[in-house]
Amino acid sequence: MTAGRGARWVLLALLAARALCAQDFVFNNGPEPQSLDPARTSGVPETRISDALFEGLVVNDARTGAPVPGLAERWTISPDLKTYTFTLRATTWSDGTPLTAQDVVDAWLRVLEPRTGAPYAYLLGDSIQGASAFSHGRGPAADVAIRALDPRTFRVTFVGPLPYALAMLTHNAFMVTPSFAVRRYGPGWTRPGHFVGNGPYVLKAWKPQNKVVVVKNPRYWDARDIHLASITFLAIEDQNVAYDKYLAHEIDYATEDAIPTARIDEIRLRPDYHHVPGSTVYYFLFNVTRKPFDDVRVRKALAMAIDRQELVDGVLKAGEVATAGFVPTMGGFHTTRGNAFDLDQARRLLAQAGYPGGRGFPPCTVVYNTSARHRTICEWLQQTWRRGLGIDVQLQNLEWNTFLDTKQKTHAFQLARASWLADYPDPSNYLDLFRTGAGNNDGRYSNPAFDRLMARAETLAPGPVRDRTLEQAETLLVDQDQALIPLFFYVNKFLLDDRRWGGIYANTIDIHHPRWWFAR
Amino acid sequence: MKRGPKSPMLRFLLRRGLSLAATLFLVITLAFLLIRLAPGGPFASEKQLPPEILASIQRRYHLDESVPRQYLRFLGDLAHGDLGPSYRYQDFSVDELIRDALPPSMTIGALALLLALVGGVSLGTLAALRQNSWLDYTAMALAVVGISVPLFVLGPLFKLGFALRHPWLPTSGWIDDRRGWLTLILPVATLTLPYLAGIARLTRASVLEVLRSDYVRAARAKGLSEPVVVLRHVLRGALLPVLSYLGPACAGILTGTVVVETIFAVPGLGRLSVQAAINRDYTLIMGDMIVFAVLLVLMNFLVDLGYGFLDPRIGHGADAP
Amino acid sequence: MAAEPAGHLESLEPLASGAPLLRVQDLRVRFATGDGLVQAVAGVDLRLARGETLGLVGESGSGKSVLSLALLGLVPQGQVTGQIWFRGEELLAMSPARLRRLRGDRIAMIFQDPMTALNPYLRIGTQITEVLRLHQGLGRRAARERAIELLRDAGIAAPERRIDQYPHQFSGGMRQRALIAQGLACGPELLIADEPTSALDVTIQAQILDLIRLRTRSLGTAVILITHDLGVVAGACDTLAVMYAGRIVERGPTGPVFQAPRHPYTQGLIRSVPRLDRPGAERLVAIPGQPPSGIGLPPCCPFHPRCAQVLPICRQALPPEVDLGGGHGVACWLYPEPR
Amino acid sequence: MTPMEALPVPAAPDPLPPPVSPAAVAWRRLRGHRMALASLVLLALYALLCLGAPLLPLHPYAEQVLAHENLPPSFQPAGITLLATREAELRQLLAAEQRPASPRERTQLAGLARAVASDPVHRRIYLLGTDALGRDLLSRLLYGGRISILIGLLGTVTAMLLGVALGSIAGYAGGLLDTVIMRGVDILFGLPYLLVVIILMALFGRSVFNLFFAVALLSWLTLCRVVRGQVIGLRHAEFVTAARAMGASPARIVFRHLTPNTLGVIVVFATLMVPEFIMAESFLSFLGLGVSAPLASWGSLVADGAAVMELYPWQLLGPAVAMTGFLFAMNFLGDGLRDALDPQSRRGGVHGR
Repeated sequence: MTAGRGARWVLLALLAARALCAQDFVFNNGPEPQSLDPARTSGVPETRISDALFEGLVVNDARTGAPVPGLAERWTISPDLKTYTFTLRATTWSDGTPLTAQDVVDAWLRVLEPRTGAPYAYLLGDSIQGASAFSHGRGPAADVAIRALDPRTFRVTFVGPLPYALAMLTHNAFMVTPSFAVRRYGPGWTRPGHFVGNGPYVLKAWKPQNKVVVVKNPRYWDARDIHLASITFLAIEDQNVAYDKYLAHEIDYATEDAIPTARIDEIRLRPDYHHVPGSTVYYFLFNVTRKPFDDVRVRKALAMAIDRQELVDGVLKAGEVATAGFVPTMGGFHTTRGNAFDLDQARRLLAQAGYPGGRGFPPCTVVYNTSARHRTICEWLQQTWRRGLGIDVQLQNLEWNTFLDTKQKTHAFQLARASWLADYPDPSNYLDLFRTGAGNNDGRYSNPAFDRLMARAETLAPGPVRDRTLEQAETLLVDQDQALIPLFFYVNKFLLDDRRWGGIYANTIDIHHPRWWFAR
Repeated sequence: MKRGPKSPMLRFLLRRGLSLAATLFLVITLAFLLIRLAPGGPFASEKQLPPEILASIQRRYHLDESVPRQYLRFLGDLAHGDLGPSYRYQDFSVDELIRDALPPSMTIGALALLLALVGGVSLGTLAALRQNSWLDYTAMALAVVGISVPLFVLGPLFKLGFALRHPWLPTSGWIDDRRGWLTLILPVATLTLPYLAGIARLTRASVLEVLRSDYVRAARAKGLSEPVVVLRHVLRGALLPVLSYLGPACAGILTGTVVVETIFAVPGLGRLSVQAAINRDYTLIMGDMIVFAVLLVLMNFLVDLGYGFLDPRIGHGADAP
Repeated sequence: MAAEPAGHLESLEPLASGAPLLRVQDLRVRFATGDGLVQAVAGVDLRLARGETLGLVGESGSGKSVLSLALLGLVPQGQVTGQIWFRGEELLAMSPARLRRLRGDRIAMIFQDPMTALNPYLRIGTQITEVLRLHQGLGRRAARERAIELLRDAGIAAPERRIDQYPHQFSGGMRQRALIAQGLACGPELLIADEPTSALDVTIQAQILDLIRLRTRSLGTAVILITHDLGVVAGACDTLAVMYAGRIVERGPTGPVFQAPRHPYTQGLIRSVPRLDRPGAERLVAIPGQPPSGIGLPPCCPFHPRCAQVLPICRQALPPEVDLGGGHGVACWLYPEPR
Repeated sequence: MTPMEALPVPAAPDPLPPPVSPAAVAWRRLRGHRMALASLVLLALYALLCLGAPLLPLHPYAEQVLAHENLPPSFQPAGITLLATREAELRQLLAAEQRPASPRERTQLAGLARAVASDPVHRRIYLLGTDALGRDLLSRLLYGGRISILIGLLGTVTAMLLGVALGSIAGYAGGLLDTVIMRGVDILFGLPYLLVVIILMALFGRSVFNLFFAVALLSWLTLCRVVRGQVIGLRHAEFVTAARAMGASPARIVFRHLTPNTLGVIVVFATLMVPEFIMAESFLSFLGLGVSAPLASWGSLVADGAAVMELYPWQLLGPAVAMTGFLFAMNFLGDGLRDALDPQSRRGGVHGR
């Protein structure tokens, strides 16, 4: 953007002004957060803010996202891999109250309490011994296997040898929140006046629909290593508006919500564009109980008529990774091959299913929620199926809430757009979606063999046997039953001027903990 | 002139107030039922909440009760001026959200209306006085463009011209951001143009009409100078149609702010109400709607008062000096 | 709104006795309309002495109103040529500012329809004091006192309370009285009354005409009374001038012209008025045909198509105006110029 | 006083002018209004082009040619423009990185040149350029125009029917019926417009028909109030009393006598409502609630174009100019009609009295 001659000195003055308060990091955090209480939220915008205000036992490393010591200095794991004993750092809350192991116990119990209504209570309920009964209101709090042995030692016992336990503990739900403040102020405890936290930053100001401002927490145990004076999280829903702000140097870091798909050609060429394939999968879900998709041959025909590479290179162009498999490769687990692009086989299958050349194919609708990106992908799919299989699919754009209601409650759809981001890096978090009767099994898929494989995997310790079991389950779900059409893995992308800011690295799980951010 | 027990103005206020209250009540009731017709609910998310958690949240907000009971509870709270908690933004009550969102919208809306009125009337009058001159033609051509270009094209164009290509103005944000009051200029300019255009066209037509009237010729016959004739005699009559245009224009501005607030990231009521509708935040929707309805009714009431002030022939103006 | 700086009108040079207050020489007013060039006023000569009341008579469309507007320079888009001298000063050559200082002060006008000639949105008081403060430099309170006095002179009851009311609270008659009060506020030397009574019912008409005569007599104001009603002329005017198709076809003192109208058009006009003073008078006779539209007037007597005593020459040339003595002039070929 | 002889009666009066209905007078006046005439011609052109789109030799509006994505408007065949843009991009990249073209890049370019020469699809001409999926913007513009104009017209007709009917009834009947209708209007005015549209779209499913129905449902309110005002004004006119005296039924009086009298206002309002509907649809498209893909309307095209205004300005210019032109014409037509149908507005010039 070459500024006009006369305006150049204004631009320089602007940059100089920003340099002066280089310590103040401003960026677009996406839609307005639902709440700053980590126990009661689930969205990405809320997580970014909670990472700055609170700290769990472990936090995500800046480069790899792997769990590293947070509030806990070190920990020991019992031989049966079920009990973890954490030694806490000697530190205090932001208001000076000493922070003890009992605070951790109270925080987790608050998440489990039915009254709190924490969306991720099941993370603790399904993993900690005795927690499930308490979280359903059937058992006492004492049965939950979490103890404060002494003010600086905290022990937790899980239901089994969970391989992803430490990774899970970096999640919002396990953050240590000031239960005493919650008791004193009630839901208003997250307001600037009453706020108490143990994270690297403390809440300074919160204007709904506008911004959340946090400043450095002097009482944070690692305050020396925190280099930013303050961070401002702006609430902007519109991607174009956010991207324009980045172009005009009004924000320093453009997250996923500030990168409009339509302008990807321009963004791709920028030196400050960082991207790495992520672990969020974008797929289309069949409602396997609705005609004509109750016939697996039709499902496979539709899946194999899609040239995913053309979609990724010709339409999306942001570096997404095409995939016919559903679960990303992680640890010992490898993504299944899936039914790749094979137009002849697709046409044969469609003919076998009774619709040679697409003739007689019943009317069918694809449902997607309002967004330019989804619309573009659906339009591309519509043409691919029309040109490849000769079938005419209708598109229906539904407003967000109506879309969720149609998909999750009334199941009044044949094919629906969907995507899934794992809460913690483990294949089971993806595959659990398709177990018979699972809450999020919107496509009503049910295969007893698949359920048996998943049940056995739950009891296995981390290792090759568990990985093979889960791989068999995925191959059954995708290659054999084609309950869904995986298309690509999202690319985690953002814009940041590396010359002026550091501590933000592109990683697969797309988590950038504010603790590590600094100004060069 | 017999002075009635209550002056006509008070009688008019009372009658008007009662009918407004009745309308408002009906609007609230209808909206309360209508919202629940919309599919989906306030707590839907891609990752569905486990049933028992959903149940406990609904209990907390009394959503498990029957609709009539919820309605009575809502009316009870409303009587105390409490619009209830927001289902979506759980740390805020609807009163707080609206109290924060109202000033930006009012600022932009009021400024836009004021500029449109002042600008539109003066442009329209000038165009009428110099009818069929180059000024008249350019003003009217601009006016029709102003009406025909949608806001969400006007906004980005202004942003491109004055904020992106040249860093004179901030692209978006609100007063408390770094460049303060400058953030106000673009949103107000965008929202003003269509209404300035509308008022200019209307003023020109009505001024032309009044210029042809006998009392203007009589005024000139009295030797009054042209500016005095226009300002004292012509404008008062010419402003009446403009006033009737202001009623619907206010409604337009209230919805118009939605686009402007989205494009310039202004934390206003328009954006809040769009998000509320999308999130099915029932209490926030009711709150926004009540505020919008009250604002609309207030503006229409002011327009009626304006009539009384401008045109004495309309009865309720106070007769005796 | 600050009123105009009301400088006292520098006193015009005293009128030499005998010299006419108003002299109009070959006045023409032309309009460009969609259907071509309209000659509303086609060459009018006129003289008006101080205090004289002239009746300007003619059917609608004869150009009498345009003539009156031309005298004040208020013709909107028309093209005005010829000369108008008022107290020896040529109006058409005058600067707009100077002309404006005359209007409302030395020359005033009253309009036909009281319903529309008063600004409905301003109080009566405002519209009268406006003139006083502009031309006589009176202060706010002095102007108000004078306005109340003017309203009382115009025959309006309780003027001190009426002054603050709005036009819609006045009856038709009262509005015309207010207009007269406004017109005569600065004691003008010439008052142009454009059909002041046509919009009123008969009983009020007489009162208004008496009021005009009374007030103008006491101020010594000359009046041009425009009307299509001969009865009004007979009762109120010293002299009259009959206009047809933009020209004066006959003029003279009211008595002689009424007794012995010479021009066939004047005769037709007078015969179409019912006479009460002579029971069993002749049958009323209407003048056939329509007045010409003023477009493309032939260079001849415009009345010839409707004239019963039409002569061949009437169709070829325009009759000049001939003085029959005693100020009684007529422009008709029946009375050619004496050799 | 010498007796006057009776005046002989001259020749028969000139023939009576032929009967001229107010509509004919209005039409003659409208013809005089230059701008209104010009816009009438423009509107006819729009109707011809948009409504006749299927007959025109256009590329199918939904057909995607990914290779041709985001091509600028040109009279040359697409292939040539494609090659030119790719070469320009490569040169820019090489200049930025100061290096000669790599073998892979050279073969890629040569391959593209060969394809352009052989494949007939590259001979297409995109007069208004293409969008992100390589679809011809000209055909999308015309088909989009069809949608927008249809929405504008059908919406206006619905709103007029509702507005005039209820307005006339409320105005003429007065009393309870009037209050009920007017209260109903106030209530609908008060409802949150956006939410009602979402609900209607959700309840009755998503189709263009429902979209304009939703927009129309809330748009007859202003017209209803205006017509009511007019009817109340006319209610005491002599011709109404006369009609009632002849025993005409209330329905006949309202719809045979009163409504034609309000026609002037209604027609003028209609020309103002068409643009409003088109703007309303574009507002919904801006929020993503408008026409569902792959259909497009002017509103959705403009909304998409506005997002990439800097990169591909033609994607905004085409639809914006088309839509603004149409609204321009409608507004001027409205002016012309108002002057033609509004009797009091004298056309200047003072005819001597």
